[in-house]
Amino acid sequence: MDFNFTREENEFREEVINWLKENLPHNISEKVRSYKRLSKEDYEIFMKKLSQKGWLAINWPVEYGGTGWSTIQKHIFEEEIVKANAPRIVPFGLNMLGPVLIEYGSKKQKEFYLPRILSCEDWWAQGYSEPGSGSDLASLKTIAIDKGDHYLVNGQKTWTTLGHFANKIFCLVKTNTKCKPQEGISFLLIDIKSSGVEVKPIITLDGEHEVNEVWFTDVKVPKENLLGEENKGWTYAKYLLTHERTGIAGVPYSKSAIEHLKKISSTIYNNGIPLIKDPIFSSQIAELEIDINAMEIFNLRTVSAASEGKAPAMESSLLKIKGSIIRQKTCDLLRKAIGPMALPYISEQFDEGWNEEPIGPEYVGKIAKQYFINRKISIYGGSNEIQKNIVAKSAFKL
Amino acid sequence: MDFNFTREENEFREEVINWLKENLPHNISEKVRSYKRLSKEDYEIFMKKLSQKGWLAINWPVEYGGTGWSTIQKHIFEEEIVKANAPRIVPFGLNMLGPVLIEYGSKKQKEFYLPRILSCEDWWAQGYSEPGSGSDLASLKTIAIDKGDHYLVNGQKTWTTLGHFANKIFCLVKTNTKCKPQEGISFLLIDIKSSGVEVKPIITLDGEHEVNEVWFTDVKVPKENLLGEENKGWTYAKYLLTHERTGIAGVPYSKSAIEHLKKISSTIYNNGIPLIKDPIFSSQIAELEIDINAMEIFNLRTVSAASEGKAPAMESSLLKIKGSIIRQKTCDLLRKAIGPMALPYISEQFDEGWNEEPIGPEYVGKIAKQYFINRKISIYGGSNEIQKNIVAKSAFKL
Amino acid sequence: MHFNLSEERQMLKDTIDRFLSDHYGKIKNHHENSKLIEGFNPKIWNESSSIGMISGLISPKYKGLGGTGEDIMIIFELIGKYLCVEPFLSTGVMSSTALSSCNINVEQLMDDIISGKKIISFAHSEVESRYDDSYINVKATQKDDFWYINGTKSFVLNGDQASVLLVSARINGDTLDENGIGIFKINSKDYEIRPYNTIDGYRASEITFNNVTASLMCKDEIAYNCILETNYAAALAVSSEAIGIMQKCFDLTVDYLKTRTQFGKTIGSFQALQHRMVDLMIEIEQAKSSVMLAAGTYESEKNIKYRNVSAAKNLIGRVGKLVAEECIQLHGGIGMTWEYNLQNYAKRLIMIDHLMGDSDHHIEKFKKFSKY
Amino acid sequence: MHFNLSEERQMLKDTIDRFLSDHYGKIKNHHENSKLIEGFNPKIWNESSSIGMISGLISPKYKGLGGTGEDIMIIFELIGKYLCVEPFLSTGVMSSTALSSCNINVEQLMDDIISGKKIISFAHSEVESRYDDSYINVKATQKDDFWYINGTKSFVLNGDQASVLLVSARINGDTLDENGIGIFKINSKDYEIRPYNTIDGYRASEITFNNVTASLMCKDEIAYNCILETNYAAALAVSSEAIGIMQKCFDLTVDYLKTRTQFGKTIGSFQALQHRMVDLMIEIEQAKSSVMLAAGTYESEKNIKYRNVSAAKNLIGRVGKLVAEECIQLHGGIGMTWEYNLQNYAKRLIMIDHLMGDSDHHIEKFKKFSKY
Repeated sequence: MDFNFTREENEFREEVINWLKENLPHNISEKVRSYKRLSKEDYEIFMKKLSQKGWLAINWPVEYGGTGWSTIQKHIFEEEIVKANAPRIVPFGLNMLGPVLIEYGSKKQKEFYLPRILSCEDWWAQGYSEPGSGSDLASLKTIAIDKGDHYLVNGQKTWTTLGHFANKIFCLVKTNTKCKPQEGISFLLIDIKSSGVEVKPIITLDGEHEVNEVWFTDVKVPKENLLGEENKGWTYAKYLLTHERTGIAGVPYSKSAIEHLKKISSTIYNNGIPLIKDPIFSSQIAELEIDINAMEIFNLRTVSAASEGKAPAMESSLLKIKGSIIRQKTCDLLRKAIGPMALPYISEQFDEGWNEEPIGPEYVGKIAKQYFINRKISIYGGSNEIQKNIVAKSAFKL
Repeated sequence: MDFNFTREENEFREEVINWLKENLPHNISEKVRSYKRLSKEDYEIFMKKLSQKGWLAINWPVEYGGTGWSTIQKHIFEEEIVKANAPRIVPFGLNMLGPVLIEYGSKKQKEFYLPRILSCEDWWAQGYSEPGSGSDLASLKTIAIDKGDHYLVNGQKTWTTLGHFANKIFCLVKTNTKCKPQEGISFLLIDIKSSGVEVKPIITLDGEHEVNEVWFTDVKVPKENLLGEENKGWTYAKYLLTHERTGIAGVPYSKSAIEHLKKISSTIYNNGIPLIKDPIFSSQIAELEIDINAMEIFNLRTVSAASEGKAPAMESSLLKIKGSIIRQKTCDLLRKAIGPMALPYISEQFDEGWNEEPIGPEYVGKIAKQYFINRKISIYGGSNEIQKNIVAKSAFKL
Repeated sequence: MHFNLSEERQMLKDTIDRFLSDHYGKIKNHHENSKLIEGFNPKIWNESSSIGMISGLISPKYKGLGGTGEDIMIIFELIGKYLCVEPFLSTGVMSSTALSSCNINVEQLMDDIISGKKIISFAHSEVESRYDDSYINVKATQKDDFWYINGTKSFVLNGDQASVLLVSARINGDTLDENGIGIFKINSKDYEIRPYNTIDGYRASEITFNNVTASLMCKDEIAYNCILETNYAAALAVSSEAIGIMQKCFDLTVDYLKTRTQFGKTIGSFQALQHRMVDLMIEIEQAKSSVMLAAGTYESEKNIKYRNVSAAKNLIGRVGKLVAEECIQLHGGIGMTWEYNLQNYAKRLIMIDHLMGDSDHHIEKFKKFSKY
Repeated sequence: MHFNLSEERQMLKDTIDRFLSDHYGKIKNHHENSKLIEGFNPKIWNESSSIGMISGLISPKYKGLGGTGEDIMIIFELIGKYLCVEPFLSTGVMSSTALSSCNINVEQLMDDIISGKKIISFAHSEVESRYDDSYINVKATQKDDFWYINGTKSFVLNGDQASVLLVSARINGDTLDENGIGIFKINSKDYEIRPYNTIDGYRASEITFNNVTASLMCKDEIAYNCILETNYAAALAVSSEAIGIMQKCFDLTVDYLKTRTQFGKTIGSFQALQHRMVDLMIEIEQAKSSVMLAAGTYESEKNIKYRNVSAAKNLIGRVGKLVAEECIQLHGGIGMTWEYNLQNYAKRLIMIDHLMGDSDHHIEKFKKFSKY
């Protein structure tokens, strides 16, 4: 057991910090910091820089353009990009489709798609959930009918994050309806520009547009866009969902949020005493900080076991559950800290170029919004309830 | 809506208080207060006094010797006997069997048994649970075989509270095993002195003997001891379990416990400050007090609706769940309050006549024991999990 | 002791319920309201006056028809049920309470409130005051016979529609002193106003005074007492509102659990979700009971009144958060969308914890008034 | 950064596990131990010395073979797993830490500890001290060249078997002063002792001193630091012990859920119970992680060391309560019985919150050492 980073790891951290200082444009990190709406270009500028440096595909093997980093290195990298207020690395192509393509794609598909992900030429969206199939993914209804050289796709996907920026979407579709649901699913790569595809915004409770519905009406998808074998899509889908993800607990976000919380708690006064000295409020912060510190070790234990080849299937569910609760709790204490300053909702404040005087300190504007939108963390990517079902099944064999 | 007691209700309370002052023997209330072990006689002395006064059977109709009190009066009475440190009124004959007898018993049974309950000649025990059937009561295995003029009973009951004081036990037994479990159950009244009945102590985690196993080996039970009809026992059993019980939330106990907690918290110092002034600890007390105050209203709302004839089936489950959690929480804060003084366990301290110096104030000796033993409140009488199932079924029709 | 409504109150409740149902039943989603420039619908406000919904909040002493804790509870529970955005809180409860606590003749203003003629806002909070009743930096200075107000008030509910402002200002002493406060009336519109929507779809303003003429209503003990009375009346009102909201969140969730199917079953058939719903049910009943206690003892002496309102507001803060978060979670994705009405209820429920003191604030108050 | 045990430590762990399994495997129920007059089995204690279980708690500086945070964690997790009642805490951790913090020559006493020859108790708590490190009313007075101790110490772990006592006593100052404290050694048995079992089946004593001769080990800053070091070492030890206990409670409960049937199914097939087990699993992993952090940084500078131990002890208090209460609840009636071993684990787990500061105490310490 050794809780110190090695010299090499510390040097790596330095390298990341320095690179970010030089390459992450200040106007973009400022937008992230102040919670402004990001344009497609904002994401791409940063990802292209990472790509040039060779740091974009941290979970791919070196031969395909990956970094070959250890899990500790990935952890350090993820921590530093959050600290630096970088835009998040859009995961759909890199961390979701990429590994599936590498494992199951044809040589031709790999040669075509992987470089386009690395170059940011393709922006992928994820077509898994449907209005009628959330937790019960296998019950999906989108259908692809074999028309010889192509499939004819009809149906609807939903919760498609940043789908309005995407030019491609990978979809689970039904290619056989006469068997067990899991056995009739195929994995298709679809061009969003195809005729019959329509992307419609979903506005979330914070008033923002990040997710979408994607409708398919008689969309022709060439057969060569089938990934792997027909009716084997469920295997690929599960591979994608369980593929090792160091970041699942969101520890860097929680750490950065609690630092922010402690900082503002020394400037907000309650009955003449700063909140960080208020016995009740400071104890709530402290308990949360203790939880986060424990979570960080829990996360590192898991990823380092994974890097030694121990399968972390169940642990990643545990990390997802507790990580989401902790992140939500940081948002909760932030909203409590600012008291009535949480009330004003000035939507324009989050547009680029808005420079009126905010109400209260600049940071308060985003806090209530963040609290509300981050309720999603325990819902998306397999809700906490589903994760618990998975754990119960695999851990207790109950 | 009116939150004041009427003049009549206040006068009634005075009457109860005064009666208790004069009739509850001081040595008994002292034993209850200091958590000493009670003898069978201690219970009986008090119950006989109540019986003489006509106050023993508060849930029976007047014609059978009940009080005819309103629910508010019952509430006041229950509150005052707790405040006065009276032994609890042993409920098995009075509140469990009594109402069932009155509703379903034969004229002869009523005439024989009810007066014996009122006079304390009979001490009833409850024979419901079995080792294999806790929550799933209908799966009971104790069997009664028809032998013409009597049943031959074999099997085992468990968790029989104060069974070692009882001379009678009412039991659910199987009289038909070839049908749905619920349809083959009968309700028998059994003399514990019968040959073949054996009562064995169960020691609980606090080291005390309050509950028992009761074993039946070829016990002959006269047919006249069948209550109601053969194979209809499930109906009577359910009637017993759902029969209105004003006391299910245990509010008087919680109120008395929080008063005690507040009192001792002004004498125990933490870092030089009494706990009642400690910001963290006092907030925990306050939240609990708020919960108890709300629970009291919730309880009164329910019992007063019940007295107007509105059926409280689901509400009594809600009261049972929350009432048990709150009572357990009072025990939890009491144990926290006394810190390391919770450690010593001097069993003799709870015997009558022990008069050595206690370690720390006299009241600390019982607190950890109470905390542990009161974990039972959320388990017995239908665990909180079972209560939730009942509510879900009746409230949501899910 | 009994827990039933009197016949008159039951009638008032039924009338208001029908009235709000008629008007709000047509609105599919609460956020349609928040797009209104005024922040509310003046037509509904005027009609609410004629059915006695405003006078129900005001004591017969001022020609109202109610004004007890129980009245506030009944009316605000319905306001919560329909997420009614009209200025019942700012004008009907806060300003009427402030006026009646000033110990001067306020009959004309009360008449104007009851008749729905005037919106009056109580401007007390400042951007840094958090929930402190005595935190006041806005200054009042006297020159000749006139009073002048300087400084900025924040979070003034319905401030942009108000024709009269009641403003707390410091005549002397330090920021947090309970003494040296005055309550002033401002009739003019000679101030800078910055109106905005709140995140839960209501309307508030930041108002800056530069030497604005004002008339003194009361000061010192009376003024501090006026602030306390006003904040506590508002705390009872929003706690009651929360009860209506929580019940609605619960009902929406039960409906959803019954209709949504996954894995071939309604999700309501999953035991883990059922047990959580029962927990919610219990906590909502507890919160309801706590508000009933506060409402039913609202006419008692101040220590009891404040103690019980603080208890209710504390419990509402705790339970409200649980209900909002659990109901969204149990809905899954749909609960996160703007189009589905649950989010409006959930947002209001959470933001009620940001009005008139959050759960932590009121636990301290509860301890204070319980003499811990 | 890595989280594996070194080969030597893994061997030590395996050896101790086998040793305790051999001895404790025969004991069906922990309360059989607590009936022992001595409060523990001297045979096990002596043998534990020969396999290096005591020396594993002590630094090579004193001829021990361990004594790091990691060693304490490994050994005490196993002590928890078997509910081992021998005086590893009182003698192996507390007294050895106290001795090594006195800044004087203590080699002989350390030898006697490592060899299992002597039980030494650290007598610091008093009946009213609760968890305050500096609360000391027992008085030390000097006459000629001798020190005399007067007063009563409470909750002295293994006090009745100890041949040496290390006693904190006040030389001057007020009850709570950090200064003016001395640590004294008492070799005689010239004191009144009242031994008792604790509710979790361990052994402690109340000890009253009437002019008992003592020798001064250290005083003032060194003495206060000695108390802190000792209490923090003990806090790490019992936190680690709690990890072993929680895992055992969890395992017992999983087994029970798999075998107990109701309504024709194992109760483990009920989703509501499954989800609660997952919650426990998560919290146990969190607690484990927190103890690992404390153990892994135990050799850091004091602020970090104390901060992380306080964090662990706080989380252990919170999670321990959850685990104890949930495991009993999920067992139902059987979990309440003396005969079933779960109750012993649950009771010890709860009582660990009463040793060396509860969760509230350590949240304050955490804030202090984190410079909130």
